[in-house]
Amino acid sequence: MSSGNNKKKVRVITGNEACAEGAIAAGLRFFAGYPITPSSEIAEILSYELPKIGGKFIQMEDEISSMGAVIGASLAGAKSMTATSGPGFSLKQENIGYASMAEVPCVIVNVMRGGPSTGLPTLASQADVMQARWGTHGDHPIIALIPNSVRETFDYTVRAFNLSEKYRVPVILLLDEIIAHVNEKVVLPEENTIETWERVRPDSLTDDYLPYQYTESDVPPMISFGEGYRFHVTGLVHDETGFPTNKQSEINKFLNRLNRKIDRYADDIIQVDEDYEKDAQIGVFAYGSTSRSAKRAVIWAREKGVKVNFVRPGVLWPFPQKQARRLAESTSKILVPEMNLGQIAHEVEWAARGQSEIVKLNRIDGEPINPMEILDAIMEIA
Amino acid sequence: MSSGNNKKKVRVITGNEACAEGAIAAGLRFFAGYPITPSSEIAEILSYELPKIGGKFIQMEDEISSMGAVIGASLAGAKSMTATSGPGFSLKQENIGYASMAEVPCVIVNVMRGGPSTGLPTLASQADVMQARWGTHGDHPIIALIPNSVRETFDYTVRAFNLSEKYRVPVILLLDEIIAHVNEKVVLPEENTIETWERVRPDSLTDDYLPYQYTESDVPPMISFGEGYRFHVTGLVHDETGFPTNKQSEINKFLNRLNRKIDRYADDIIQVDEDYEKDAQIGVFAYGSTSRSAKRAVIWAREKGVKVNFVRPGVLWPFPQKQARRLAESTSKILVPEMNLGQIAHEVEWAARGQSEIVKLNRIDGEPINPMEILDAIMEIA
Amino acid sequence: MEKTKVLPTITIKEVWCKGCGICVEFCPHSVLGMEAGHAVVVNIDACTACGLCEIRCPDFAIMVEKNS
Amino acid sequence: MEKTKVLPTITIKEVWCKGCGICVEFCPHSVLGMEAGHAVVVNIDACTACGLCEIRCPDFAIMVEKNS
Amino acid sequence: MSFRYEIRLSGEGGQGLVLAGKILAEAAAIYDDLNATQSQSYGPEARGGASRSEVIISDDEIDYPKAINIDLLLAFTQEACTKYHEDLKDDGILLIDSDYVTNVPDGKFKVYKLPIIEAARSEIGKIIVANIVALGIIASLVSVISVDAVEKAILSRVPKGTENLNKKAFKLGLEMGKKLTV
Amino acid sequence: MSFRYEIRLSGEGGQGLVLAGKILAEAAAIYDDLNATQSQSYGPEARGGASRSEVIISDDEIDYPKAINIDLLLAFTQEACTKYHEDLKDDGILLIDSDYVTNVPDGKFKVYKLPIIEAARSEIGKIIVANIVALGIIASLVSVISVDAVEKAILSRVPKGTENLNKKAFKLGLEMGKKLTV
Amino acid sequence: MFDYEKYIRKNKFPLIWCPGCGDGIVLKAMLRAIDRIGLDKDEICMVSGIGCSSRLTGYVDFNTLHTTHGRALAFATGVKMAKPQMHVIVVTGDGDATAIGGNHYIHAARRNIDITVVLFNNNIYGMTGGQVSPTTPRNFKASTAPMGNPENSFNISGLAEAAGASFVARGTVYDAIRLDRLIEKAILKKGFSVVEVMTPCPTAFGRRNRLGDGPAMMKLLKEDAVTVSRAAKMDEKELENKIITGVLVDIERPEYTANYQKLIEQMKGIEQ
Amino acid sequence: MFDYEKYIRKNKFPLIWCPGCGDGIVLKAMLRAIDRIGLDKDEICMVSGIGCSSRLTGYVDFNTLHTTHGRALAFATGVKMAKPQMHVIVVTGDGDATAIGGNHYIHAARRNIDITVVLFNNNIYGMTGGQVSPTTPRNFKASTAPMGNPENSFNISGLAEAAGASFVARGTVYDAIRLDRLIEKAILKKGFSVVEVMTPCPTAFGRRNRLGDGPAMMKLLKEDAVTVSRAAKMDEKELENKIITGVLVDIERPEYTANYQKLIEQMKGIEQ
Ligand SMILES: Cc1ncc(C[n+]2csc(CCOP(=O)(O)OP(=O)(O)O)c2C)c(N)n1
Ligand SMILES: Cc1ncc(C[n+]2csc(CCOP(=O)(O)OP(=O)(O)O)c2C)c(N)n1
Ligand code: SF4
Ligand code: SF4
Ligand code: SF4
Ligand code: SF4
Ligand code: SF4
Ligand code: SF4
Ligand SMILES: [Mg+2]
Ligand SMILES: [Mg+2]
Repeated sequence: MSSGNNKKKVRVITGNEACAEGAIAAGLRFFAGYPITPSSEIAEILSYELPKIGGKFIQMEDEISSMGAVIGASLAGAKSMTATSGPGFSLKQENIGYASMAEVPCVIVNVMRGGPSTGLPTLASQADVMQARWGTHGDHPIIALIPNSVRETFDYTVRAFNLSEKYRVPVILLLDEIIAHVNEKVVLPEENTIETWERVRPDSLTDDYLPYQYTESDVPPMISFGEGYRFHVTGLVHDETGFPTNKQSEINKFLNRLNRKIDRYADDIIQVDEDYEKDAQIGVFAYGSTSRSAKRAVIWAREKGVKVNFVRPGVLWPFPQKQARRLAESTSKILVPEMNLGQIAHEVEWAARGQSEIVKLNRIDGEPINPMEILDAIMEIA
Repeated sequence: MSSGNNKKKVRVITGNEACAEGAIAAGLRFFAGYPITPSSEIAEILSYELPKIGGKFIQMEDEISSMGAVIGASLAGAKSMTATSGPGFSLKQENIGYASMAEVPCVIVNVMRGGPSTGLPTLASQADVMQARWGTHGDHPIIALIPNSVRETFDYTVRAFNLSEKYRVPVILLLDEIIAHVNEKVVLPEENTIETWERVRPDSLTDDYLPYQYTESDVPPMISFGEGYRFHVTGLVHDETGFPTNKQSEINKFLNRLNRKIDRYADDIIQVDEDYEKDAQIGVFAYGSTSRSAKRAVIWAREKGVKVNFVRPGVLWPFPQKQARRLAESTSKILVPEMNLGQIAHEVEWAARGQSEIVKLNRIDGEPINPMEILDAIMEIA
Repeated sequence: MEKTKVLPTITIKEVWCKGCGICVEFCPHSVLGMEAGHAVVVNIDACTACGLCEIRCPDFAIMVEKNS
Repeated sequence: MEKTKVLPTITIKEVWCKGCGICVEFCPHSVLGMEAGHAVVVNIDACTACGLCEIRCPDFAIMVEKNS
Repeated sequence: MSFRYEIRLSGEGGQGLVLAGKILAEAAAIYDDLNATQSQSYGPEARGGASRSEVIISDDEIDYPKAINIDLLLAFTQEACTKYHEDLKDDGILLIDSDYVTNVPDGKFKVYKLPIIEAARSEIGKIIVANIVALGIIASLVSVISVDAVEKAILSRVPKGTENLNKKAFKLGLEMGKKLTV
Repeated sequence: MSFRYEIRLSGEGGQGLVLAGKILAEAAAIYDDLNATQSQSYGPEARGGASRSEVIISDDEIDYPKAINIDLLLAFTQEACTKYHEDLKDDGILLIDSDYVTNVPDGKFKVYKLPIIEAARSEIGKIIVANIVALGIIASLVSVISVDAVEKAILSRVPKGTENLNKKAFKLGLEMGKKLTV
Repeated sequence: MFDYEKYIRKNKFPLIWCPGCGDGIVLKAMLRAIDRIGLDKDEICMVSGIGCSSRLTGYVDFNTLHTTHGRALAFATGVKMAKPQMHVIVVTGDGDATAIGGNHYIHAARRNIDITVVLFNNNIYGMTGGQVSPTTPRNFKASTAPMGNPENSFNISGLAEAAGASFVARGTVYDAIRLDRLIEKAILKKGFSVVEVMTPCPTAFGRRNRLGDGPAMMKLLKEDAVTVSRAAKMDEKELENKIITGVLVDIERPEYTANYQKLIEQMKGIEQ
Repeated sequence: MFDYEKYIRKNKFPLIWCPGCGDGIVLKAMLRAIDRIGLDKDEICMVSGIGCSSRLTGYVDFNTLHTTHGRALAFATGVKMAKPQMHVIVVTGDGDATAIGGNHYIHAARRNIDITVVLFNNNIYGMTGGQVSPTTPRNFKASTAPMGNPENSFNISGLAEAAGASFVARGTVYDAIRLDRLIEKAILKKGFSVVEVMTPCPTAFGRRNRLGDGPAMMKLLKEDAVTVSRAAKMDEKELENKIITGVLVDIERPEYTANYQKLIEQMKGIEQ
């Protein structure tokens, strides 16, 4: 059983362990989940670690109630998280939409496995990336992060909480079976060096606290149940008092702010590694565990004298369209390797506006895409 | 209570009535659902009409079980349907993925209302169109139809069943609160003039019936439980016998066929109205109830001497990219009015590959977009 | 010398009253009646201030005050 | 003249047997034993063909046939 | 040149305005062979019922089923009148129940005041037929649909056994309407 | 020029091969200051446990954590040996338990046959330490990680109280391994 | 005269409920119970699902959470775990709690988590216009059971008991005075407590089944109700279609948040 | 010697289950019961959810449907409605049926739809590696309850009874002979019937709780089992931690598909 202690030293841990420890480092105090391969270890670790620090763990009766409990706990002031995989992620969608609508900070970990349906429960995939954006009904704001190593999983988990609290939005952390289960060498940062953000509170708490106040930032200041301000939270469209409204002006005002909230801070949120070479004609756009194979392939290609620009987003939603566009403008062909049938390639193609030809390299049999495959694809289009 | 009889005559009925009657005309024999505004009338009508013809109606305990029951009934040989709205559509996603994976014909009606979450339960929206494509986890095939009138709702419902049976795929019928509840004048076709398709059966039934046989058509012949061929159905990745497999070769073979099945027949499935004018510089791309306002606006614009090309898809998924591309190549600006924040505009922009500038006209307050708004937008970019 | 009975005060909030008739129906002493879709007091003398109308009014529209 | 008892036939499917030991444990007459991770017959003479081993084998790996 | 005629019937749930709207639409569509749509607005989820019912009548296709430029507005309650009169045309008609709508919004439109509900009570003895009385008045005021068509539509919609009652209510409305226009 | 060394430990669930792999990774990563990853493959959902465990050791970043070009393959069972030997390098090492792997796949690789499990039983008296014995053999065969590091890693992983037992098993493995290489 | 104003959000009135709907009577009983116990408004979190009854949370001056259909107990579990000192009260309908929400209902009961459920049972889906509910009696009509309900109905109090609730009671809006006593007891109980309240829905249930308006339906409640003690003396046949009112279950079982607190204490020892 | 081969998909063997797993013993009992009744293989539809036990459907030569986790009864309801003449048997685990699937379990029981559920209760989530289940006894260890389960557990047979099942029985894999009789009775019952089977999971439950291997855990089942008749003579304390086996409920209630058939007959009259 992994424990949060002495992070100084070198350790060999899995992505699921790093996620659990990152969550605690970020201030996690409530976890509700329902077991599912390949995410279960996150719950297992937290069932032991949380009570040790006075936090709460509960295994709910299903994924729907897990998501519900997470929202309830967050509204009561506890940083909250749940973890699941494809089938459970589908079930959580309705309540994820509620969190988006009611602007409740929370983190949803989806350890991607082979789909659709029960699919390939023990094999890796990246095929839930579009669902992470569009899984629930209605236009809604969402943030999705996707690390590519055990070490990053720790940092991204912390960041998931920070973004969630800062923007009052559910944040989805996309892992895959490989990162979740691989043991890697890591040196985790010391507790005191980890920056954690708390939800923005109103500067002056007057009796007429407005839970959905329109402020310059578009992010309403937030306090918790039980702090003496008895406000109302609903999944219906509401005005700044938090109560339902059917007034067109109010509806527009609210829904526009709700979605604008993320759009306007896209540059803050988006994180992308861009590695450009002078007059490269080939671009590679890769994310998650696939981006590691891609990075190696790019190194090899360059060794072979092929100039390649490499772009690797750590955030998929909001989509890094500027960076994708820049890559398209700087190259004539972009290779997008991914463990699905081209979900993100489609977004890159959208962002490219025809400036560069998108070449897909897809794998859907549960095996990670290895560097050689990517190198071959690069050489083919070079 | 509407009844299916003497379709000859002129009637004034709602979209929900037309949907229920279309389903029965298409051969519906099992409906399982859970009430939700604005779809409930479909269930209410069928609770009365189905037993009259020996069919079965059941109100299940929730949307998840409704979708499960629909799949079970379809496997047992009954043409099956469910109807819901946003929140319920989100809950059905896991089992919709199962139907996709196990290739079980069925129709899911989603009467779109304002979202996200509980949102605006009695107001119209078009904001579930991306969810219809990406709501469930993993790469999966899906078809989505979207009529724009009560009369079309009848035909499209019939077609939804036909496509579902022909391609062994769940078909999503997207209505919105306006079409669902508006009373319109219709003359429905006579029973005997309605073409209905049945699932393809194996030409010779040998003892070794393969429920997921690889055939030239990519659509495995299908028989029902209880016909004497005791086959296995699972949501795990399976080989042509229907049993789970972890063999890479089998996985690839299956998942590629599963998704190819729809891609390769896209031209068969896609239905688009294209109304071009010589040297038009402006294009309008609209669907569902919005496309009616758009059509009127186009007429007015033309009366004002503005040349406009008008494209109106009746099928959203698979996305009519050729038609969108053609529109982009023939114009310099495309207006995409929709009752969401630009979900389909994004797809048009993708298909346009930078050939034409996409202009969004969005409305999310539950009010339909009226012809004047669209005309103004056209004149602005003209 | 004879005491005159002090009558209770019954307040009916017209704007909240939906005229459902529950208070009228269950008043043990027929103190209440209906008028233009709202409850009204028709026989205050009979009122015992038992409060049953108040407790059963779904809309917080009727209040009974004992006076003395 | 004395009858010689006809012994039952016990078939053990090695490929299906997982060596769980259930049959061995619950055989009332210690007819069965374990060898190299599989059940084996060690004392057929004691077998009464009661069939308990067969009925409790989770893996369809042991079959008992009464002969006569 | 094709026409589009917009009617909005407004009041409280339970006053039968949705049915009245549906009847007008059927009158135009089925018996006068025009195009017609009818729609209504709801409260939260389904309950509460409709507070307004709109009918569009045209000899052309009806692309937009909601009223935007109203030719005739019926208001059974003050609240409805205040809330829904904005979209009424300058040359439109405002038909109000004089007992329930006391302060009349000002505008260029024609205003007709009649004690519709009271008439239903006193003359027919059933206020639930006030909606049918209103249909009579509207039929006599509106030229785009024929009186005959409205009557047919009413009779095909109302419950068996109530035909005469409703016929009476309709006739009453016609009379009341005629008086206005002379 | 950087190196990448791939080890695959294969056999049945319950033979402690996942732990063994993790120990090798920790030996390299923590005590020899190299990079290392360990991963395994699962059966349906989580149950059935790992049938193979892979360790990649390198002095460079490890981008791809799965074995593709194996330097050393340990096979405790025939099935595992047959199923997993393909990716073994020509100049690689195949280490098999001679009691359980009888038909040896042919290839250019070196083959070492040892009764590992039996040795654990007879010499240590506990077959559960067969995985540790194997680690001893591997430590003596493989130059990229130090014997010392593997021993440290073992001791930090095994349950308190079993240190000596495991030390003995490890030593035994070292001996068996040395014999091979001389 | 009880001062309800102390607890309501007056500016949200009048209530959205139909004339004669019983929900407002239950609301008032809840407020009287809370007042009698003397709970601090800030310490109360009232959680509801979706339905007419679930709209209640919008009218009371507590920490209020209007969730998704059927999930009130899931959200409430999160609130209670994060702030165990809070009094968490769930307001839910028969459909919300026992149709789509049935699983959360039995699991909350199993855990015996210290939450009080006030379950508004009007035997129908009111909000969506009168579809059949798990508590619609057999052969009664609903918009999705036009010829009469072909399904058997739940005894939702019995279900709570079997699942592990430590307090279960049933009341009616006719007997509004006893109702607030039952709710008071339920709130005071440490553990999962349920008060099932029979309340009329004239609009979506009464009309279609010819049961009359609000007052008429309340008369029916008066006639059908029998107290637990009286019921004990009646036989199966006599009890048919009767509503047994009063405290049905009141037992001691380990409560979940308390168990969890113990776990935390126990683990304080373990090194971080 | 019973000929199982007639009913199994031999080419799928050996079974995926662990050595000592009880699931195979239940499978055999089911086949014996089906054989004794003499059901036609084509008329049987066996439906399962997700879990080790739910893998059973892959091994039997019937119409088999391996659904999503917890939803077997929902799918089965569709099959049964579409083809009422079919014998629909649901194979499910304690987690599948009573955790995520709990709502479908109680509603199928409420409808009393003619489906037989064989519920494999091993007190744990086997497939996913030993997480706590609604039937894991208090204080027993699981991978998500490392210090012992802080939750109360379900009596899942009692739950089925309260929800409306017309037949409920409990058996163990130790008493495999009586087990097939119980399953036989359940299948023959017209209505919703449940057989809860206590079966050992040495891998995910036994090991962590030091209960030993398959045989050892079967011994425990032998010791803890008491028949209904014997239990009747024992008091609360004596019955603690005992497993009451035999037929627990066997009553007559209206069955759903029959009710629905009546409805269809009744409506034949109405003009189309
Ligand atoms: C997921 C989902 N499904 C369905 C609905 C539609 N819906 C809203 S309320 C309701 C039922 C309400 O019935 P009940 O819980 O008994 O409350 P009541 O209105 O009778 O008080 C339904 C089905 C919804 N909002 N969300
Ligand atoms: C929606 C969903 N959630 C979670 C899972 C993961 N999962 C598979 S089986 C299982 C539990 C199995 O337990 P049980 O039903 O008791 O069956 P057993 O393996 O013990 O026989 C879980 C949680 C899943 N497959 N789908
Ligand atoms: S009970 Fe209340 S709402 Fe009903 S009539 Fe009396 S005062 Fe009005
Ligand atoms: S207080 Fe009693 S007597 Fe007086 S009006 Fe109310 S119910 Fe009647
Ligand atoms: S019970 Fe069956 S599997 Fe177990 S040892 Fe005996 S024969 Fe083998
Ligand atoms: S048949 Fe009975 S006696 Fe013979 S081996 Fe099996 S269990 Fe033992
Ligand atoms: S519909 Fe029924 S439950 Fe809803 S408010 Fe009206 S009366 Fe009450
Ligand atoms: S994990 Fe448990 S339930 Fe699953 S097969 Fe193994 S022993 Fe059986
Ligand atoms: Mg209700
Ligand atoms: Mg289990």
